[in-house]
Amino acid sequence: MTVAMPRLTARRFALRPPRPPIAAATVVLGLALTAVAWPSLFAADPLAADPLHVLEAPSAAHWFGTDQLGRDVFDRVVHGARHSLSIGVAATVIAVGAGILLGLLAGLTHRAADEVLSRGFDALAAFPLVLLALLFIAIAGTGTVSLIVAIGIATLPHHARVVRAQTLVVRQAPYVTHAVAFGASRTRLVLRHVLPNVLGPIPVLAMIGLGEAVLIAAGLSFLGLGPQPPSPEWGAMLSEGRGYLHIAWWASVLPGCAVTATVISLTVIGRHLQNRFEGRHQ
Amino acid sequence: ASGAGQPVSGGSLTWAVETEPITFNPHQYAQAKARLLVWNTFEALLTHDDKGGHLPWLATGYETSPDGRTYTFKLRTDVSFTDGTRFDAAAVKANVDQFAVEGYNPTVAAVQLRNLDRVEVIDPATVAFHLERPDVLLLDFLSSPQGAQVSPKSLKEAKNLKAGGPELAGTGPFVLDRYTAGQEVHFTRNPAYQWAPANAGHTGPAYLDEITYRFLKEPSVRVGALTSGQVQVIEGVPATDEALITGNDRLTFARGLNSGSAYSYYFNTAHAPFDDIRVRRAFREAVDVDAVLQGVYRGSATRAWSVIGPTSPFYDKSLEKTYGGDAAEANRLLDEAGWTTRDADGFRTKDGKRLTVRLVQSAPFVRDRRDVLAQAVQAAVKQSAGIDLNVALVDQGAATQALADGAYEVFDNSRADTDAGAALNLLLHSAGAINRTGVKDPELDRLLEEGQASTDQAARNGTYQRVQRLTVTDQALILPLYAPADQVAAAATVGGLGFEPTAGVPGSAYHLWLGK
Amino acid sequence: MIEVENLRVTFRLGKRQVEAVRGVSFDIEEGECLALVGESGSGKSVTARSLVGLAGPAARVEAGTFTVDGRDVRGFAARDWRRLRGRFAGLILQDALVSLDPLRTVGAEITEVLRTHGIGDRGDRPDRVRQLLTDVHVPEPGRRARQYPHQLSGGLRQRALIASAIAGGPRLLIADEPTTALDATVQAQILKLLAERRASGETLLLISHDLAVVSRLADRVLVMKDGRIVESGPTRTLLGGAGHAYTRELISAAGGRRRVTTTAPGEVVAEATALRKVYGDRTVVRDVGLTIRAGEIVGLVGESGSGKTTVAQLLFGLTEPTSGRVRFEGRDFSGVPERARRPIRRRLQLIAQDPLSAFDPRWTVRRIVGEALPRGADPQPILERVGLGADVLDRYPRQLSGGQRQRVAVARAIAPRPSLIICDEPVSALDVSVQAQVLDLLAQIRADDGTALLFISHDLGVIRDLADRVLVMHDGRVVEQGPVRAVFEHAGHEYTRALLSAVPTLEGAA
Amino acid sequence: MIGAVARRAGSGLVVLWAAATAAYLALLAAPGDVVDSIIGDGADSPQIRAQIIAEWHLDRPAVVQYLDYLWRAAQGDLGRSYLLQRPVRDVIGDQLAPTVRLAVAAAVFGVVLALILAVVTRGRWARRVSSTAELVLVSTPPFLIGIVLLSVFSFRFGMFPVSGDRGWAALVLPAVTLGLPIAGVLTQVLRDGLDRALDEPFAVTARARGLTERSVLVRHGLRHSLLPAVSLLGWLFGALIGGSVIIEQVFGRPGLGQVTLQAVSGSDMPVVLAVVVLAAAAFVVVNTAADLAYLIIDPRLRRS
Ligand SMILES: Nc1ncnc2c1ncn2[C@@H]1O[C@H](COP(=O)(O)OP(=O)(O)OP(=O)(O)O)[C@@H](O)[C@H]1O
Ligand SMILES: Nc1ncnc2c1ncn2[C@@H]1O[C@H](COP(=O)(O)OP(=O)(O)OP(=O)(O)O)[C@@H](O)[C@H]1O
Ligand SMILES: [Mg+2]
Ligand SMILES: [Mg+2]
Repeated sequence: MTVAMPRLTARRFALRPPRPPIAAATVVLGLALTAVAWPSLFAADPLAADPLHVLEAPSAAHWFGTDQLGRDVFDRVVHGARHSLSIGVAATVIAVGAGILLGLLAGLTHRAADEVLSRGFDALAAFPLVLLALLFIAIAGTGTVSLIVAIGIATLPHHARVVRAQTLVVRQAPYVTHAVAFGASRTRLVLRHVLPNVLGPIPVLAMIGLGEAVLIAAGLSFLGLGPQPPSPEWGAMLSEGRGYLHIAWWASVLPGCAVTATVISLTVIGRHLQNRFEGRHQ
Repeated sequence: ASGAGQPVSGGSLTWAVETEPITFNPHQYAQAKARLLVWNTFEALLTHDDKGGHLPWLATGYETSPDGRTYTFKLRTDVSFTDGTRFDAAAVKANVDQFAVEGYNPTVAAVQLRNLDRVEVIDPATVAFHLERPDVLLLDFLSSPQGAQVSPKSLKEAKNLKAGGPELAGTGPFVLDRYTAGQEVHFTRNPAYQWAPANAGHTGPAYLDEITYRFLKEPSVRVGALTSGQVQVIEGVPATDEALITGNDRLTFARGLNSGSAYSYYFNTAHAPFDDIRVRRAFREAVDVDAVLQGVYRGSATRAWSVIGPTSPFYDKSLEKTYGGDAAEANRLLDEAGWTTRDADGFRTKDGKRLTVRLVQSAPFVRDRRDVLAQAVQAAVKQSAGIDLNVALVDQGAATQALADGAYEVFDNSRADTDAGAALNLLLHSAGAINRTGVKDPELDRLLEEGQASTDQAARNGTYQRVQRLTVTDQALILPLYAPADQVAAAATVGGLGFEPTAGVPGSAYHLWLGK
Repeated sequence: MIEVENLRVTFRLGKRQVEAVRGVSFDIEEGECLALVGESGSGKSVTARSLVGLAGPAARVEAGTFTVDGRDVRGFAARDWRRLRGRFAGLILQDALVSLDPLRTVGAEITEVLRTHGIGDRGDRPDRVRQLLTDVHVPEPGRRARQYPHQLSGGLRQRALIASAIAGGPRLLIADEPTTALDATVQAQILKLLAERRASGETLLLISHDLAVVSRLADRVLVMKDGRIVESGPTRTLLGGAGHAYTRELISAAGGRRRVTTTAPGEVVAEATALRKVYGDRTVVRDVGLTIRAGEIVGLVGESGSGKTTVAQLLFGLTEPTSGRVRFEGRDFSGVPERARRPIRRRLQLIAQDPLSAFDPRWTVRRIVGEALPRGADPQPILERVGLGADVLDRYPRQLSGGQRQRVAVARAIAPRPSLIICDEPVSALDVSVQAQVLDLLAQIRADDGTALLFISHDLGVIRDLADRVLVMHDGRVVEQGPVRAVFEHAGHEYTRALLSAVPTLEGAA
Repeated sequence: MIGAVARRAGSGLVVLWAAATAAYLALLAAPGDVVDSIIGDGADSPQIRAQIIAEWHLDRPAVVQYLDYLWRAAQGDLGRSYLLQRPVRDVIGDQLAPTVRLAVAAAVFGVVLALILAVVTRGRWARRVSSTAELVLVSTPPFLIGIVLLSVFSFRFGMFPVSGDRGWAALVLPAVTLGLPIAGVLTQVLRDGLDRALDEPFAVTARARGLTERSVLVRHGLRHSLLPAVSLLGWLFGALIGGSVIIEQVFGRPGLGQVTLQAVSGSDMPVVLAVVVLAAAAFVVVNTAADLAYLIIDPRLRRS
């Protein structure tokens, strides 16, 4: 069965980034730093409401304006970075971790096991991602942990497929044959040649996968299936703010832009790394 | 009716409403926002005048026996349901008896019809209600949506009786002929309609040929739909958008305060921490309700001071400004109650347990941005007193579950009953169906029963004022927030917009016309 | 017909500039056959493609004089070029197998030329297509026209490509390596076809890295190296006494040189009996038996798909034979678990066609060679033996040239002092000049160490120069075997004769 | 070709069975009592519980329930919604059409836009602008796009209805919102495919015949670039289904997305299950279609 290419691979087709993605790297680094350091150092409480200053336009006092409860949107976006990124990272870690395990299992074990597993990956990878996540949430209920696991599970098949394919390629690569010529044992083959070469592209994939995860997380929490208010998660902020869109666009559009900027940056960096990896920029 | 001119017949109108009813069966009615839809298709024996009294509707009049235990109604004889069935005493009996069916509507059976003994058909035009003890609220029931008359044929034959819909025939000026879940409900004029109540303003069939109510639960979407001309009327105008509408001379705007109970937070006294009155008081003091209302509603909300809304004749004005908004007092009370330590997030703790109270909101009942209001209160109690108000917006099933399990400390509610007494019975009586405070106070029960039984308006006023002082001041069971109101905005060409007398909710489509 | 003076073609690759052609001057006379030879990357294709304005979008083409068909093309716009293409000059691209659109039928590809240049009308185009295919000796032209490229053999595809190139009736035919990817037998047929075209009056620009190929056809030869013409002249004179060292190298590579210094064969190293391999319902190897003795070089030739690699895999123990037996150094090597093979694994080594994929891309040369040596041994002496300096030690395979890579592969193979090295087309991917060096190296190693080699190739010339004995495979069977000289001079089997007659030899060489 | 279809149909059935079973197992794994879910906010008494258990056959062994479920699913009977108390088939049947309409409109819009963009933006600057736009589209949450479009074209200019599924005008904004990210991805893939194809020797050959660049693009390149695009059909389908959940929410449209969302948040497992099985069925169909499309586009895959 030919199975359609999942979305991550789709993105991969994209053109090389127009410029060395320094800007993208800066954004991501900035976000990561902000997520880790800024909230505790500088920013005020993202939950601090000020009923006397609701829905105020961006100004020097409130860079991104205030929302319907008079909370500072900038503070919330900054804190949201922590929420959204950690959801994305956690989900990606689950997906990549389990993907590696299952992919190696399929790629290295018996034919029959491979057949069963990879049919499963194929089917799941082509199955609507959001639906998969929704199914999990339906079973496990809403909430941050559930959201993370749902996204992890939904994006896992893709990683597993990539790892499996890579494993098969490496396993059959002539250099593995050559290692056989030196009497290498199976374990040695796997540890010295297969594993390192399979895992090589994983960080790149994870980077692109992270963007994907952040995007889905925003979507699901927009639907109310993620962190609950008042948690400053970007998707949830967008969802809350959209009721005020026509009088206070900043409350929803700016968190949305944060999502977009993050995903773009992650994607650009991911692609850049990928190009590097594939040797286009030797 | 500024730009609408004289009433004209014909035309079709689209009205965007906030809430999609969970049922179209009037007997199952539970959402005040659905009231305007009920009266399009269904009618009751009585209706309200604008002073809290009752006017005949499908009944031509009634008599009360001297012991107050029998009400005898004379019925109109010229009325028929839209499925052709005649309206008569047997129909009335069939409607009331329906509540006796197991699982049909246990709440009404247990509350409104608590004192009903039986319904007697005296002749086709006369029906008598025999009560076990005097109960003035019977009249309120018979003028409420739950007392509306459904064709007995529908009651027998409808496959989805509890959900209602086109299957259920009424006597009203419109016929519900199409319902698309999640989208809209459509009504067409009942051409045979001739029995409007005396205060309706006109007689005969409705002006409009047809009317569509679209369910647009996003306030901004409703406003957008109105300003871009896609609908002619909207209700539930968010405070943030009022200026937009009043500033537009092609649009009109009106507000009506609802009757019934105020929108309040009821404290669950069944377990900690609200079993301690100091914590209840502290919570109330921690919220600057005026500031919160100002922020969320831009000053367009009327602050409530009592469990009863300010439009009710029972309202106790003396409660105003007697509590609330004193953060220092809140902190003092909490210290006194032993919540002296704080955790890393700044919340108060006692014996290592955080001062957390849970509010579970059921999504279908959230209106007027009460979810946002909850967040504002949440922020306020956190900031001023270190109380962790945990707000969960869940579906109806999960909310019911949480309430059944007692997994809540705060319960939010407002009821648009026309007689506030009916609301208080449900909310505060120890046998009340939605007594979520867990209060079981014989004195309170006695007062409520007294108010229900008495036909003397002045005596009732006194009784209910004592109820209010007992619950609001003495026991601090309640944090009243605001008096629910309905806002209606419409294109200037729409005439006849108004609010239902007493209830204060938007009226049915019978009065509406579309000017040229 | 064409006059070019001081042609320069520069490619812009990001910020880098690649000078592919650095000042080339030549002209092509009506009716002649001009050959352009030189090693890979010397700029032959770029020069040829510039003649029809197809050097590529990233290319900057400059020239002192550049006239095609009497017109100065330096200021040509896209549509001027289009008028030349197909009509004045037909181009046969280097890669015959992928130069036809795989998604369209052969007929459609040829018709496209006719339609583009408005030759004939709708109705008679199918006939014209049939005629063109007949001209290039495609049997059953009607049926072939409706087929897709993948349904045709390499030879037929190349013919179809030529048919599409001549469809517009061009006066000049540019053939860029028209025989490279083809089997020797097919090569000969295509060269014959080109000779026919030339005889019918077309002017021919022939490009090849193989002097033997061009020597049969060309009137004049231009030798390119590094984007420059290093030597030019009539074929005969040039082959007779080339002035430039590079040309001499090319000639000697093409002419061949016997490297065998026969050593007395020792004891049997490896032995295969009645090998049979079946994949699914296809029998790929049938009843192959072979014996390799110490110090012997055994050649294995045969056309593509004849089962050479499969035999190598069976010997190497990568796959188990369906039936038959392999013994190595007196022990059973087939039908035993890998664990039993492991102790003697190092005595049997492998050199494959594509050295790049034979190295773990994350390993440096030091580590690659180190793996083959006893723990802690210095890799440098062994690299010296294959002619590599210490400077490559810390490079990754990707950072080496093709020749260097193959040397590393050889170094890795000889490091554990094996008794047998299986070489599967070890020089096919290399330039002629580099090929010769690697072959010399292998011959030297046999002479020094007495290592036996099983040398697989489809190139009979190479086998002739290197091997002691040769086995000829056809369709999974060994159809002929014996000492090289005997087989080459008195081929018994008709298939072997076909193979031999197709081998291009340098004609006119002194 | 018929054999290929038959084989696909066979493996399709297996996928369907697997999806149905997986979903069923998921249902069993779900925490919470089924009876509670069914009762929802209705009256709760032992009699009612017993009645529900009898009505839903909850008293039989799991295996029997599973087989019964499969048997009924095979007949198209997907059970009753706990929440809506209606047959799932009706619930889904009502909502299928709007979603299909939306998905088809979005797919058509996305694909056509992608084709146009890929073919038109060949120049250096056009390409740069377009690929930046694609990156932004692909990386922007669809609901943000939807909200912005809504506020501009519906609120501000009143060009399209704000919400709901009334007529074609109401389809425009949702379809555009759903189609834009799809167009983003497809354009990238198509353009990349075109670039690759136009770099291939056969494209050079075609140019050497005197073809215009446009003819090379249309006659040779486009078809090649469709191959990677076809392999995205399954993804496209997933994006449409997944996207419609969000888009329907943003635009207040009825449809499967809303049904799914409601079912998910209300733990209405029969509906969730049915949606999963339905999606699996659609998935099988889409992939079969993709395989057939491959065969049509690429003769190399046809067995002679
Ligand atoms: N489109 C291009 N962009 C950049 N560099 C190119 C391009 N085409 C060719 N080159 C470079 O130009 C040089 C000459 O290439 P050319 O294809 O003419 O070599 P050749 O002599 O035909 O070699 P071969 O025998 O391998 O075909 C090479 O270094 C090659 O990398
Ligand atoms: N693993 C395999 N499964 C099925 N068929 C195979 C396999 N390996 C090889 N074959 C088939 O066996 C035949 C012989 O292949 P082999 O690689 O031995 O040929 P070869 O003589 O080395 O050809 P070439 O010169 O092209 O390398 C081919 O037709 C090939 O398709
Ligand atoms: Mg070349
Ligand atoms: Mg081979």
